[in-house]
Amino acid sequence: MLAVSDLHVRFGQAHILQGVSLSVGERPLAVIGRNGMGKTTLCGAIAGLIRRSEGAITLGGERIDGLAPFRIARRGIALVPQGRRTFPSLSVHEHLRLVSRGSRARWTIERVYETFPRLAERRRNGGTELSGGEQQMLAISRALLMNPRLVIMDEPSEGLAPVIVDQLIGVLRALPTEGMGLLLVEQNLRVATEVAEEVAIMVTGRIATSMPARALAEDKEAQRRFLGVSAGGHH
Amino acid sequence: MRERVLLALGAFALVALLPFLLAAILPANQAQFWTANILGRALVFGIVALSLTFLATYGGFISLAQMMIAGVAGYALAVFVEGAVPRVVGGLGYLAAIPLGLLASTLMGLLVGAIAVRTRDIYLLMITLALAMGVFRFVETNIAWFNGYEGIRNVVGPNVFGRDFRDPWVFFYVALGTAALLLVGVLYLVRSPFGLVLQGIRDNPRRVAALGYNVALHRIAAFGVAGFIAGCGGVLGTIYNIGISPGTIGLGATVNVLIMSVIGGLGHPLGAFLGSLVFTVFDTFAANLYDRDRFNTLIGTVFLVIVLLSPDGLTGLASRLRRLATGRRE
Amino acid sequence: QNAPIRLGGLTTLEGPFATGGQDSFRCVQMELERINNTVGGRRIEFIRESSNAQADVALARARKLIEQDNVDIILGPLSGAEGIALRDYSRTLTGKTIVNGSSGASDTTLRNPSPNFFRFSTDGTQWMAGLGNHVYRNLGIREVAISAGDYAFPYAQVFGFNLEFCRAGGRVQHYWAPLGTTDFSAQIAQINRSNAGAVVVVHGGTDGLAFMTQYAQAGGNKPLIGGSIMADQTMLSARGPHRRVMVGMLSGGPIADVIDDQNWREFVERYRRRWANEGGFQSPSIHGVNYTTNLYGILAGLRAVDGDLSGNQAAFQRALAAAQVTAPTGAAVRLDHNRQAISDIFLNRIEERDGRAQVVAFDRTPQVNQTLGTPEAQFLALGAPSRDNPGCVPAAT
Amino acid sequence: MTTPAISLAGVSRRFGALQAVRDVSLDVMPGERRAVLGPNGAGKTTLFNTICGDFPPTSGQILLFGEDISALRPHQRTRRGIGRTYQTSLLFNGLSVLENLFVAVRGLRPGRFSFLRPRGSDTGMAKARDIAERMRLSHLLHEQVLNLSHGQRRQLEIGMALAGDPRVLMLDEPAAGLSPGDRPELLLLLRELPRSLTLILIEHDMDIALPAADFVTVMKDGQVVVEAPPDRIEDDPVVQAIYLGGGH
Amino acid sequence: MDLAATIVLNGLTLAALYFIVASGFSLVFGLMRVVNMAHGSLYLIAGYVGYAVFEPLYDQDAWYAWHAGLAAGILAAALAGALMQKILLGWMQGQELRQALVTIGVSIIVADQILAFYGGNPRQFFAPDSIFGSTQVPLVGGYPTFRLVQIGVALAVGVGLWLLLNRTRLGMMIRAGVDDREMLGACGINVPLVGIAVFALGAALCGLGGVIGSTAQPLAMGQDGRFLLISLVVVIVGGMGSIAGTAVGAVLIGLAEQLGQALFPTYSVVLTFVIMAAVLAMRPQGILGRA
Ligand SMILES: Nc1ncnc2c1ncn2[C@@H]1O[C@H](COP(=O)(O)OP(=O)(O)OP(=O)(O)O)[C@@H](O)[C@H]1O
Ligand SMILES: Nc1ncnc2c1ncn2[C@@H]1O[C@H](COP(=O)(O)OP(=O)(O)OP(=O)(O)O)[C@@H](O)[C@H]1O
Ligand SMILES: [Mg+2]
Ligand SMILES: [Mg+2]
Repeated sequence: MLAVSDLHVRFGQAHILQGVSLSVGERPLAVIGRNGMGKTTLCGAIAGLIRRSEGAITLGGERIDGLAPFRIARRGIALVPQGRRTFPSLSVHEHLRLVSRGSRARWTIERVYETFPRLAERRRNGGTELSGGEQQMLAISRALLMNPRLVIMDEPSEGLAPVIVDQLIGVLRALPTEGMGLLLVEQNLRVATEVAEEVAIMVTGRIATSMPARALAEDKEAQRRFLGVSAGGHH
Repeated sequence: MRERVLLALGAFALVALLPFLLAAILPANQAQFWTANILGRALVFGIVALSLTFLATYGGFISLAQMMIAGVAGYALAVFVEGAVPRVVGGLGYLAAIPLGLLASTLMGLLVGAIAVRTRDIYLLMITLALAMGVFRFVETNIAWFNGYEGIRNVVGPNVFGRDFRDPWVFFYVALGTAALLLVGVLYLVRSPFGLVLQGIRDNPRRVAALGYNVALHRIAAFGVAGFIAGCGGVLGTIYNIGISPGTIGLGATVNVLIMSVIGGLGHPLGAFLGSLVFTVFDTFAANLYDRDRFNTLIGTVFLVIVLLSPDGLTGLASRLRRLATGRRE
Repeated sequence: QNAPIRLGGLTTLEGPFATGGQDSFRCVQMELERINNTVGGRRIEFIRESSNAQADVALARARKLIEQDNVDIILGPLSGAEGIALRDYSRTLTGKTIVNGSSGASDTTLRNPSPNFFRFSTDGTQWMAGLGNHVYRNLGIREVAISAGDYAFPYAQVFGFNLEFCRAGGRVQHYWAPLGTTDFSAQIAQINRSNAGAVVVVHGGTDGLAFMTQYAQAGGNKPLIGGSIMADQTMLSARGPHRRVMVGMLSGGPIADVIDDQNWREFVERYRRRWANEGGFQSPSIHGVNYTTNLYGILAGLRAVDGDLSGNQAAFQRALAAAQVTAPTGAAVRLDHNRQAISDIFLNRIEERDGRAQVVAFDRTPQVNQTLGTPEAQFLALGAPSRDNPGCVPAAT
Repeated sequence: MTTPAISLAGVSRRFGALQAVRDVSLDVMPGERRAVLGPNGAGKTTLFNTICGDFPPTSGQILLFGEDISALRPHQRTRRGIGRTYQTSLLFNGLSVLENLFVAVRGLRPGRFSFLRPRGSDTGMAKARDIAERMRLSHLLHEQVLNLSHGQRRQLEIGMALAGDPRVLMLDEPAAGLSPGDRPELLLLLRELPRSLTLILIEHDMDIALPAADFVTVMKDGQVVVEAPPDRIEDDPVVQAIYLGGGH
Repeated sequence: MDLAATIVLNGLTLAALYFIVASGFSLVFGLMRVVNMAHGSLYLIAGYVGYAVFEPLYDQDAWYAWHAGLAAGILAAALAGALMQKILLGWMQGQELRQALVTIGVSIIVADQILAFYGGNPRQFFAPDSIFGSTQVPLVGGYPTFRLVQIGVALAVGVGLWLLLNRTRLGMMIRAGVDDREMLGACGINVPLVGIAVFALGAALCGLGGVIGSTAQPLAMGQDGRFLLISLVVVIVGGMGSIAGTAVGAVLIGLAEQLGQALFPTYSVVLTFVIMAAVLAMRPQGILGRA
C-alpha cells in the first residue's frame, strides 16, 4: 500500500534521513530505534509536514510526495503525531466532529467514546485541558475517525496507563481486519512486537535491518546492538 | 558570539570613515548633507530601532512604544534645558538636562514594562501602541507643559569640546559613538544571565518561573534597558531637529521605527541600523526617483518587497548568503 | 552668474492636506510657466518636495532642498507647525532665504522672527479681520457658539474673531474638538440647545465637512459663520447634505471665488484654462493663492536685484523686505518690520451662482496688519492664541 | 519523629465542575522515593502542579519541611527547594542545550539577576556541562534545543530539574519517550541520586517506577486509593483492575 | 436631562458603527492571528468604489443608488481581502509580525493609489430617503433615523457571526487553524481555502462598515488610519476573537468618546487609550478574551 524508496531529508547541513526505503502492506509495520535516529522525521516526511530532499513516496501506486499535507490526508493517510498536538481551542467533542466521516464509516464518534470512555467523560474539555494520557487518546481517535487507508502512529503508547496500553494493542491489532494499514513508531518494545509482525530498526537515518517481531522479542543480542538495551534492563 | 561583536564593531569602524570618503567623491555641501542628514539621521533612528530590536529579538516583545519613549527623553530635555522656546521650566544646562532626559525615558520604559507585564505577543504590541498613542495625544493637546501641537523649539544642543553641536561632523561622530557603545552593550548583555533569562522568558515563561526566577522583574528590567537606549536616540533626535513636536512620536513615526527594525531584521541588533539607513535613504530620495506625487507608492512597494523576500530582513538575507557560501549550519 | 536660480518648493502631498498641497503647486507652476521660468534674465529651476504636515519631516525635506539639491530659496511650507520649524531652521542658515508657502500661525513671524524668513501671505488671525464687528454690528448678534479644532490654526482664527466680537461687547461659548474629530453629534446637541444667535465653525477639511453634515442631519438652523478654510473649494466641491446649510454662510479670509477685481478674474480664468482637465478646482484654493502671493514676493525681490543673489543674498533679502506686490486677488501686499504681510481681507458669503455654491466677497477690510490694528506691544501682551487664551477681552470701559 | 519533606493536608484542585484532585493528604519523608501511579486523568500531574504552584490548590495546605508554602508563587517555592519536570517538555527552544542548563543552574544561586557575563571559571557553567554529561547530551552541548528529537528533549527536561539541586525532586513520566536502551540508564540515574534528596515520581513504566520506589501511592479520580510498598502493588487486585490490567 | 439621553444614544449609535467595522478586524485578528494593518484601507476601498457606483445612479435619482453602492463596496472589499490573503499573506501564515508588516506595506500603497485615483476631496453618501430623515425617540426627540439603522445592522452582524463561529464546522476549522495549522492540514482540511474564506468575510464586514460609515461621516484620506486604530482598540479591549467581546469593546469606546467630548473635550481622545491600557493591565486577554 505505502512504499517509501530512498528517502532523504536534510535540515540545513544536517542529513537526517539518509535513504530510507520501506513498504507497508495489509499487515502493520513497526519502526523502532533509539532517540534521535529519525523516526519522527520519517513520519513527518510521509505525511507531507517535512519537505523531503530526495526519494519517492507512493500510496497505492500513486506518488504522494510533494503534495500538500491536506491532499495527502485526503488520499487516505492519517497521522498520530509525536507530542499529541491537540487543538487548545477545540473541545474534545469538536475534535471528533471536525474529522468525523459520518455515521456509516467504520470508526464513528460513538465507537471512539466506547473505546475510550475517559474521552466521553471529558467531551467538553478543551484540547489542552486534558491530562497527557487523555490527549494521547484524543490524538489517536482523531486519526482513526478519518477512516484512512493508512495510519501513521508516532509513539502512540506514550503516557498511557498500562491498562489503556493493552486496550490500544487490541485496537491496533484489529486494524487490518478493517482494511487499515499501520505504520507504527514505538519506544515500547512490547507494543511494537505484539502489534506488528515485521519490525524495522532505524539507526542514524537508515533502516539498519528489519526482522520478524517474534524474532526481535527473543533476540536480546539484536536489542542490545540496535537499541542499546543492556541485558539487565528488564526483569 | 565573539564574531558577532567583531562584525558589529567592524561595521561601525567602516561608517566612521565614510564622511571622508563622501567628502572625497561629493561636492562639499552634499558630503555634509550625507554625513549629517542621511548617516546621522539614520544613526538616530537606528538607536531607537535598536531598543525595539533588543526587546523583540531577545524578549519576544514587539514594543511599539519605543518611539514614544524616545520622545519622552526629548521632551524632558526640551522642557528643562535653557534656551528652548517656549520656556517651560528651563534653567538647566545640557550637561544636566540630557541625563534628566535619559532618566525620564528609562522610567517611562520601566512604566510601560510594568503596565504590559502580563501581556504577550500581539497583545503586547497593541498595549504598547495604545500607550504610545495615548501619550502622543496627550502631548498634542497639553499646552502648559508641551506647548501642544507646535511643540517646543530651539533646542540647539551643547558645545562638544568647544565645537558647536550644529556642526554636522560633531553631530555625526557623537551619534556614531553613542550607537556603537549601545550596540556593544546589547551584544554583551544578551549572553549575561539577565540576557539568557530574557530569552528563556521569550521561549517559555512558565519554566523560567519554575527555575526560581522572578519573571516580572526581568521583563520590567528589559523594558527599562530598552527605555534608556531609546532615550539616547530621543535626545540626539531632538537636538538634530532643533526641538520636538508631537509629530515626532505620532503613529507614522511609531510605525516607521517598526519598519526599520524589520527591514534590517530582528535577528541581529545590527539590523536596526541597516534598516534605518535603508529607510532614511528611501525616505529622502523617493521623491526624486519617482513621480513626486506618488512616491508613497514607491516606499510602500520597496518595503513590501523586502518583507516578502526575507522574513528576517537584510541581516537575515546576509547570514543566509553567508551560510550558502561557507556551507555551515547555524 | 547665468547659472539658473534654484527655487525649492515644499508643500504637503500626503494625507488630509494633500488637495491643498497639490493646488499650491498647480498655481506656482502656472505662474512660473507664465514668465517662462525666467526673471531678471536668469532661469528659475523649480525643485519640488513634499512633507506630511509634520514639523520634523518638513525640516528634513527643507534640509535636503538646501544641502542636497542646493537651492537658493525655499517656497513653503503649508501648515502651522511646519512654518515655525522652518523659521527656526532658517535662522541657522546663511546666504539662503525661506519664503512662507501657506502656513498661517501668527508666531512664525510675530514672536522672535528670523531675519531670513519672509511671509507675503496673511496669517490665520488676520483672516478674521472685520468678521467679528460685522456679526455684532450689522447682524446684531450678541452671543455665538464657537466650534473649533483644538490646535494652533483654529486658535489663531478664533483669536482674531473674538478680538473684535468681544471688544464690541459680544459673548462667546467655545466648543473645542481635537483634530481628526468626525463625530460632532454631542457638540451639536449642546449647541442647538444653547441660546447662541449664530454658530462659528473653524475646522479643517474633513472635520469641517463632518460638522456641517451632522449639523444638517440634526436639523440645525442657526446662521453659520465659518473660518477661512471652511468656505473653501475643497469643501464646496464635496457633495453631501452639508451644502444645504452652508449656503448663506459668512466667512472671512484672503480670498473668495468671486471677487469683483480684474486681476482676480484673469487669474481664475488662467487657472481654469490651465487645469480644467488636469484635476483643478472650479477656482483656485486658498493655499494655491497663498503660495502664489509669496511667489510674487520672491519674483519682485529677484527683479529688483536682477536675479543677483551674491553677497549671501543680502541685497536680495533687503529687496524682499521692501517689495510691494499685488496678490492674485488684487489686494496690495507689503511687509512689516517682522517681514510679515500687511494686506486686504475679504468678507465673504456663500451663494448659489450659476448652479453651484460659490464664495462671494461682499466687503473687504483694507491693509490689515498682524495685530489687527491694536498697537503691537498691547497685542503681544495678550499672549499667544491658545485654547486657554482665545482673545476674548471686553473693551476696557 | 522527623518532619516530612512534603506534607499535603486535604489538598483539592477543581477545574470548573471537575474535581481533578480531591482532598488528598499524604506525607513524604526526607530521602524517600515515592512513586505516584494511576490511570490517565487520575490527577497526578495536577497534584504536582498544586505542589509546585503552577495551579495553586483550591483548598488544603502544603508543607515543605514543615513550612507552609500553599500561598507562595512558583518561583518562591522553587527557591525553597522544589524542582520538577513536565510531562510535555517545557524548554527554551531558542537557546543551546548548555545555555538551558546554565539558566537552570543559575536560577537558584545568589546573583541570579545579573547583567554580568559568567567568566570562564564560572562554577555554574561547569555544573551545567557536568549535568549534560550525566544526561548523555554532551555531544549536543551547543545544539539549539529547537532541533532536538523528542527523546533528547526528555533527557534535557530531567537535567533541567536536577540542575538546581532541589531538596525535593518531582519527575512527571521521565521515561516517556525514552528509547528502551535509555530506560535502564534512567533507572540507574534515579538509584544513584543522593539520599539527601527526596524523590516523587509519576511513571507509567512499571519497569522503572517499581524498582525506583520505596513506597507507592495509587490515585484514581483525584483520590488516593491505594498506598503500599512496590512489591505488593503488582498483585494488588484494585491496582490491577483500575490501572495495570491483565498485561502484567 | 434629554441632553444626557442624546449623548448616550449618540454613544450607542457610534458604538454600532465601530462594532461593524471592528468585527471584521476581530474575525481576522482573532481567528487567523493576522493583525491586518490594511483593515482601514479596506474601509477606504469599499467607500470609494461604493461611491463610484453610487454617484451616477444618485444623479439619475434611482432609489436603489445607495443599496447598489453598498453592495459594490462590500464586494470590492471582500475581493481585495481575499486577494491579499491568497497572494501575500497565505503562505507566511504563523509569522504574525511579518504579516502585520506586509499589511502595513499594502495600506501605504492603497492609501496613495486611492489618492491618485479619486483625489483628496472628501465625499459622503446620502442615505436613501427611506432612512434619511429623523425619527421621534422618547427622551431625545427628533433623532437621525440612519444612526438608528446602524444599531440594527450591528445587531444582525453580531448574531450572524456568533452562529457561524460556534455552530458551524467552518467555525471549528478556523479555530483549530489558529492553534496548529500544520496538524489541521494533516487532518485533511484545506487550510489555505479556509484562510481565504475568513479573510474575505472579514473584509466584507469592513466594507459594510465602510459604506455605512461613509454615510454617517465623511469619506476621506486619513479615515483608514482612524478606523484601523479604533478597530485595534475595540478588539483589544473586548478580547480578541470574541464577538461578544468586540461588542462590549465597541460600546465602551463609543460611549467614552461621546461622553468625553461632552464633558472634557480636550482630553477626550486620550480617554480611549487610557481605557485600553487600563483594561489590558487588568485583563491581558481583554474583557471577554480567552486567557
Ligand atoms: N529542524 C531540525 N534541524 C536540525 N536537526 C534536526 C531538526 N529536527 C530534528 N533534527 C535532528 O534530527 C534527528 C532525528 O530527529 P527525530 O525527531 O526524527 O528523531 P526520532 O527518531 O523521532 O527520536 P525520538 O525517538 O527521540 O523521537 C535528531 O538528532 C534531531 O536532533
Ligand atoms: N487546565 C485544565 N482544565 C480543565 N481540566 C483539566 C485541566 N488540566 C487537567 N484537567 C483534568 O484534570 C484531570 C486530571 O488531570 P491530570 O493531568 O492530573 O491527570 P494525570 O493523572 O496526570 O493523567 P496522565 O497520567 O494521563 O498524565 C483530567 O481528567 C483532566 O481532564
Ligand atoms: Mg520521535
Ligand atoms: Mg500527567
